[in-house]
Amino acid sequence: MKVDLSTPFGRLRLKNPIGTASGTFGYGLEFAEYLDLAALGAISVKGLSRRPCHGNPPPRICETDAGMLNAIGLQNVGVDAFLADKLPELARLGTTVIANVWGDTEEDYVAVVERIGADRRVAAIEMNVSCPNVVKGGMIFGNNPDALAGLVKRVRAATAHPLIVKLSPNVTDIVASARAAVDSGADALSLINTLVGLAIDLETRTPKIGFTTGGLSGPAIRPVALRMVWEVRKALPKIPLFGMGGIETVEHVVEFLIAGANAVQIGTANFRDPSLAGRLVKELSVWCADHGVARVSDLVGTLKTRPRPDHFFS
Amino acid sequence: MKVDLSTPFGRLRLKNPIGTASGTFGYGLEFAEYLDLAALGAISVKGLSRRPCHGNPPPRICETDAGMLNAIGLQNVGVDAFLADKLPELARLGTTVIANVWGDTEEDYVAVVERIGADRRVAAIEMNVSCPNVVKGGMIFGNNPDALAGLVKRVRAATAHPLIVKLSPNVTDIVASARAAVDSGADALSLINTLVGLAIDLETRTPKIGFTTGGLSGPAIRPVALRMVWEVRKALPKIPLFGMGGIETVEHVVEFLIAGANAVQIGTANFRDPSLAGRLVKELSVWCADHGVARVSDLVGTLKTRPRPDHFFS
Amino acid sequence: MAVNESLRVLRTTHYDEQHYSLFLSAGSIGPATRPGHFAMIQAGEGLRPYLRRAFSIADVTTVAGVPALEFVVKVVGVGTAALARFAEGTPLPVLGPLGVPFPIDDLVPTDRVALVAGGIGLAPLVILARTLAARGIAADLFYGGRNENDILKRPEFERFLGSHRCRYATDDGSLGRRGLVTDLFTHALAGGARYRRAYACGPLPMFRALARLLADAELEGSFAMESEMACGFGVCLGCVVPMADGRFATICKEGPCVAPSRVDWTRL
Amino acid sequence: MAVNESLRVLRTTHYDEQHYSLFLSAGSIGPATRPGHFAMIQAGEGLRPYLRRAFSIADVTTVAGVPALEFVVKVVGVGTAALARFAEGTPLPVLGPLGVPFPIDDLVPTDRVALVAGGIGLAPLVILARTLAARGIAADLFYGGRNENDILKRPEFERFLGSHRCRYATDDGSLGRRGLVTDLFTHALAGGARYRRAYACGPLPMFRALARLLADAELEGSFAMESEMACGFGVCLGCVVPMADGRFATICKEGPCVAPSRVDWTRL
Ligand SMILES: Cc1cc2nc3c(=O)[nH]c(=O)nc-3n(C[C@H](O)[C@H](O)[C@H](O)COP(=O)(O)OP(=O)(O)OC[C@H]3O[C@@H](n4cnc5c(N)ncnc54)[C@H](O)[C@@H]3O)c2cc1C
Ligand SMILES: Cc1cc2nc3c(=O)[nH]c(=O)nc-3n(C[C@H](O)[C@H](O)[C@H](O)COP(=O)(O)OP(=O)(O)OC[C@H]3O[C@@H](n4cnc5c(N)ncnc54)[C@H](O)[C@@H]3O)c2cc1C
Ligand SMILES: Cc1cc2nc3c(=O)[nH]c(=O)nc-3n(C[C@H](O)[C@H](O)[C@H](O)COP(=O)(O)O)c2cc1C
Ligand SMILES: Cc1cc2nc3c(=O)[nH]c(=O)nc-3n(C[C@H](O)[C@H](O)[C@H](O)COP(=O)(O)O)c2cc1C
Ligand code: FES
Ligand code: FES
Repeated sequence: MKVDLSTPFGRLRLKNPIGTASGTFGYGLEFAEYLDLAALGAISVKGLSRRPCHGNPPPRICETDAGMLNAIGLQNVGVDAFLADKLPELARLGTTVIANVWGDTEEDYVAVVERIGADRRVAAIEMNVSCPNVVKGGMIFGNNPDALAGLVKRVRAATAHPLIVKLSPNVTDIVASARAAVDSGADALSLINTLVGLAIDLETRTPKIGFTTGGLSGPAIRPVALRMVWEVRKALPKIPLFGMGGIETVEHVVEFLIAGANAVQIGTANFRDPSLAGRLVKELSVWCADHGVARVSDLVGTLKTRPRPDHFFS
Repeated sequence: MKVDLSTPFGRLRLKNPIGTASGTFGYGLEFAEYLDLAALGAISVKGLSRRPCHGNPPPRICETDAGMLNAIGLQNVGVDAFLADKLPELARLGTTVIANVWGDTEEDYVAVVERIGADRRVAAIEMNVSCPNVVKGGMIFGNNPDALAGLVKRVRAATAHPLIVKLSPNVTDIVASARAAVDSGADALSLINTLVGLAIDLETRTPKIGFTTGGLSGPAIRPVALRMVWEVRKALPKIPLFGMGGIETVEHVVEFLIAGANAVQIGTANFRDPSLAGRLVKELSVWCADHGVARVSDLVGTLKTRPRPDHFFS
Repeated sequence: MAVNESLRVLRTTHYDEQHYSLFLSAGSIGPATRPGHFAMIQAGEGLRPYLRRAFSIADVTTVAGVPALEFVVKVVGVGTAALARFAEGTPLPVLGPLGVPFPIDDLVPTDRVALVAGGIGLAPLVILARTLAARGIAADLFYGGRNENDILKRPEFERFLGSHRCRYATDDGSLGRRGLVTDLFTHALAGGARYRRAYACGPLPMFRALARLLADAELEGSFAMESEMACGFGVCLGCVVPMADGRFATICKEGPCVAPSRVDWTRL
Repeated sequence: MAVNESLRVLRTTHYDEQHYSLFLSAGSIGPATRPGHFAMIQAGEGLRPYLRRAFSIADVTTVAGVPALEFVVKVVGVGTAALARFAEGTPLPVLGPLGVPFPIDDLVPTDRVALVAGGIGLAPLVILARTLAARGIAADLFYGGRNENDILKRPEFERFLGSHRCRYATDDGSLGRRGLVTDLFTHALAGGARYRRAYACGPLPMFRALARLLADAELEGSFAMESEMACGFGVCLGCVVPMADGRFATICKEGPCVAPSRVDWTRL
């Protein structure tokens, strides 16, 4: 059975729904020896800032049960070096490139997307809004719907690229964040970013992460990610969604599609196995064939839920 | 070296900081064959309601990576049956009993604590506020600081028992929840309850949990729980805290104490090993002796953090 | 009175890629075990599987003279796969014996009973068959599977009960009669067989059909039921099934062996 | 050019409860390995450990005629404990060879170099010693540990370098001189020894002290450094150390072998 993996994603049409997540895939080129970059649906590169960023002092990572904490501090080569040194080769290889961007201020975000300008070698822009707003006293843009709306409006006005807003899961109401982003001009959403966590070294009584807290990623967070994708899909039936959070197998990919993601991004699992994302593309068409699914997009949002009972007392 | 495990906890003084978490320890008596109930710091019994509650239709649980999802639906024998059939035996065994209570309305909560009245066999009341407020259209009490404050005030007025409010972690700002509870009369806090998650059966395309979503517990959530304990301890240096979330080993216990918990509650791990909580009491004094800690309470809140750097650009 | 103890792997006997018998040292669980009891086994210290898994105690026997618990396991996922791979001597945490066993103490030697097994549901019927035989109680076995490979422990059953009392059914007809085990049972009833009680273990569809058959024939039954379990001793409330009286009952504590008449099959 | 492949466990040799050599089939990593390279090994499919672990390729050798990679491992946690327990034939995912190896191509037979090992830091120096010996380059080994159990692969080192060139130090004096390996090295320098370059691997305190010694003596060094690693090939940016030029450099990609003069030891 011939399976159609092509994935309509707003103005984009991805080769397939298997993407890779920012910060877990470098600038893509580092993976060229382990998989065929052109065979992936999309890659989201390490978060780019207007100037090169040194990131946080070590220790930056530690393993936790079924996951890891990280506080890299968004170290990156900067948008200019990316455009000059990485993008040409990515384009030559036929990679669908998503530029993940961040800043400490609204101006920083705008500056990055303006540098990218109308460059067609960048398929879309993904805003990492899990950054502290240094102007507003370090409040996380993505954890406050108003701050988020303001930021997205500014960036929306500054770019004609498809604009993907990557939501922070550290919120009471993910749907409110989603609506704020979409109402402010986001073309699509990515969810989820990492959950804020802490791990402690008992002998030194210091955090295992130099920054104190870090972002929790990996299989541990998959149920939370899947729940948020489902909630947002219910509230916004048409918005293109990238789902991510602890995806490691083709079954996990299908779980996210059924919950409502149009496509997924593989994150931490790229560290465990740099060839994984490429293999998942093949395994996905096998899974679809085995299950009589002709078009992978037919899976999206097909979760059947039961009515929720009230508490029943005797 | 003789180690003092006794744990001042507001008006209470616990034998030691090892407690067990509501819903994972039944009514305590079920564990009598696996450990000495009197040797535990405290046990929090299954959430009690004014009337017996049947709970949700199955399936109610499923395993996830390093944890599980549950939507039991708060099935319980009701506060009257608990007081009549369970509490006498618990008291006879010398158990420090915490009555975990819940309701669909403020009145329900008040009704439960009024039934408990001044019963001295109950050491404290723990409010589970992760319940939908059926009057306010199912909004979770614990996810809205105002609703939480209103609820806690009502219950505070209805009981003279030490009042512990158990916070929901599914919020943007756990400190705001903590302040709302404490400012409304809570004597202490328990954190965290479960994170809302989803898991899907691919063959049926239905949620693995009949209720659709379930509460995620187990090692997977430990970093999030530890972070929230630390945040609340920083903001409220004096408030007694029960820390919980994925605790399985004595090292995990010490991690929570260092983060700022005065005591901990063992939850899902009781299912893996019903003798665990009792063993942890012994292992904790060994750990303290090995590390020259004379009083376990000296560990509380001793985390040393480094100053957080700003983003450093070149 | 269940025990939480560490038992060593004595032997693992593989029937095919999907089925095996796991023998653990009997510990103090062995002597306390009655037919229908189950145990919760932790398949290693890792995080996958995370929770213990429930298995019927298929028999209390010996391995090279050492008292042993036998479990007959079908590989369906991570836990049952992991349990198949432990080296001899590996200690595994085991909680048991758990649950309400099959009611057999009220049987008398003149009684005749039926044992109905579907697939891996044979497990609790092995120790039951041996116990009944020892007490001189006649039992007919009705045992069905998808194919021949699903039919396990045939020599034991035929030794305990007599081969003339053992009837098999397979979906593909590779062993015994082609069709469902419930067809076998219906046929027997039609042939005039009468039973004091029918003991059964198998998949839900078999239980449903059998519950109806027994109700119609006004026969007593005892079903060893399954459900996903986190604790196995009545505290997580995760393993419930809807009962005829409107309650949800825990399979681990009020079961696993329950009279089908008490279950609300319409809500299950 | 690293390879991501599945290699089989050929043998595990235990030195004591805490130390062992793990031999894996060499795959296509073997021929590409240079002294100082490392590999990322996944210790099983479970969730604990979750990430791969980094290990120096201690040697490329053969086990019963089969080309093999040797890793010398010290048990410090869940991953190093798990790796010790795999049965012969178990396939393990391995990524390698990774990183910048020791600079040795500029050495000439008249050169004399120093190898400084602290504890488990011996690992990358085994293959280095063998390679130098094969190229006829004289090397003195300075090897320290807490006690004699920490001193591994002594026969190999003495065979490659000549026993007269191997000096040992232990904290308890159970082998060689009582004291630190850096004392040995200082002593040698005081005795007039001169080296084209010092190759070292060991714990951070040893690196700190040695970096100072080399700077004072104006000697070149190459340190095989460690850091917690998630990926091993430069994408997670988790393994960085502060450099003298103010940057954070990834140990997995710009290292593990770096000149101590490039590292900012004050911020490390
Ligand atoms: C009282 C009792 C006695 C049992 N006796 C036996 C026995 O003797 N031999 C045997 O092979 N199996 C027996 N089972 C079933 C056994 O517990 C499950 O097959 C096992 O838990 C599956 O674990 P897993 O990790 O391999 O599968 P998972 O990876 O956890 O799940 C794989 C599939 O198995 C299903 N499943 C998971 N847990 C259970 C469960 N507790 N019951 C039924 N289906 C489940 C899941 O829904 C999923 O579809 C018994 C179950 C109970 C409750
Ligand atoms: C390039 C490189 C080469 C290495 N070569 C060897 C070798 O040849 N032999 C050997 O035994 N070890 C080597 N190590 C160290 C080895 O990677 C760690 O001991 C291992 O990752 C610990 O894993 P664990 O699960 O056993 O310990 P964990 O349970 O993960 O942690 C236990 C302790 O080890 C520390 N630790 C964890 N990861 C590392 C790490 N990557 N480096 C240093 N400390 C760590 C933790 O901080 C903790 O204190 C090397 C490390 C690197 C980066
Ligand atoms: C080491 C590391 C670095 C990350 N850096 C970024 C980043 O720069 N920008 C971003 O939007 N997300 C970043 N993330 C978040 C991931 O893209 C992803 O959203 C998250 O890890 C959840 O997916 P996973 O569980 O599959 O890893 C990072 C994650 C990790 C583990
Ligand atoms: C099966 C189950 C039932 C629970 N029931 C309750 C409850 O009735 N009341 C309550 O406050 N918390 C309940 N909890 C939450 C736990 O008390 C605990 O807060 C949570 O599981 C986190 O701890 P853990 O990871 O150690 O399990 C329940 C948890 C589980 C797994
Ligand atoms: S398995 Fe926990 S109550 Fe039955
Ligand atoms: S370990 Fe990932 S960058 Fe070095």
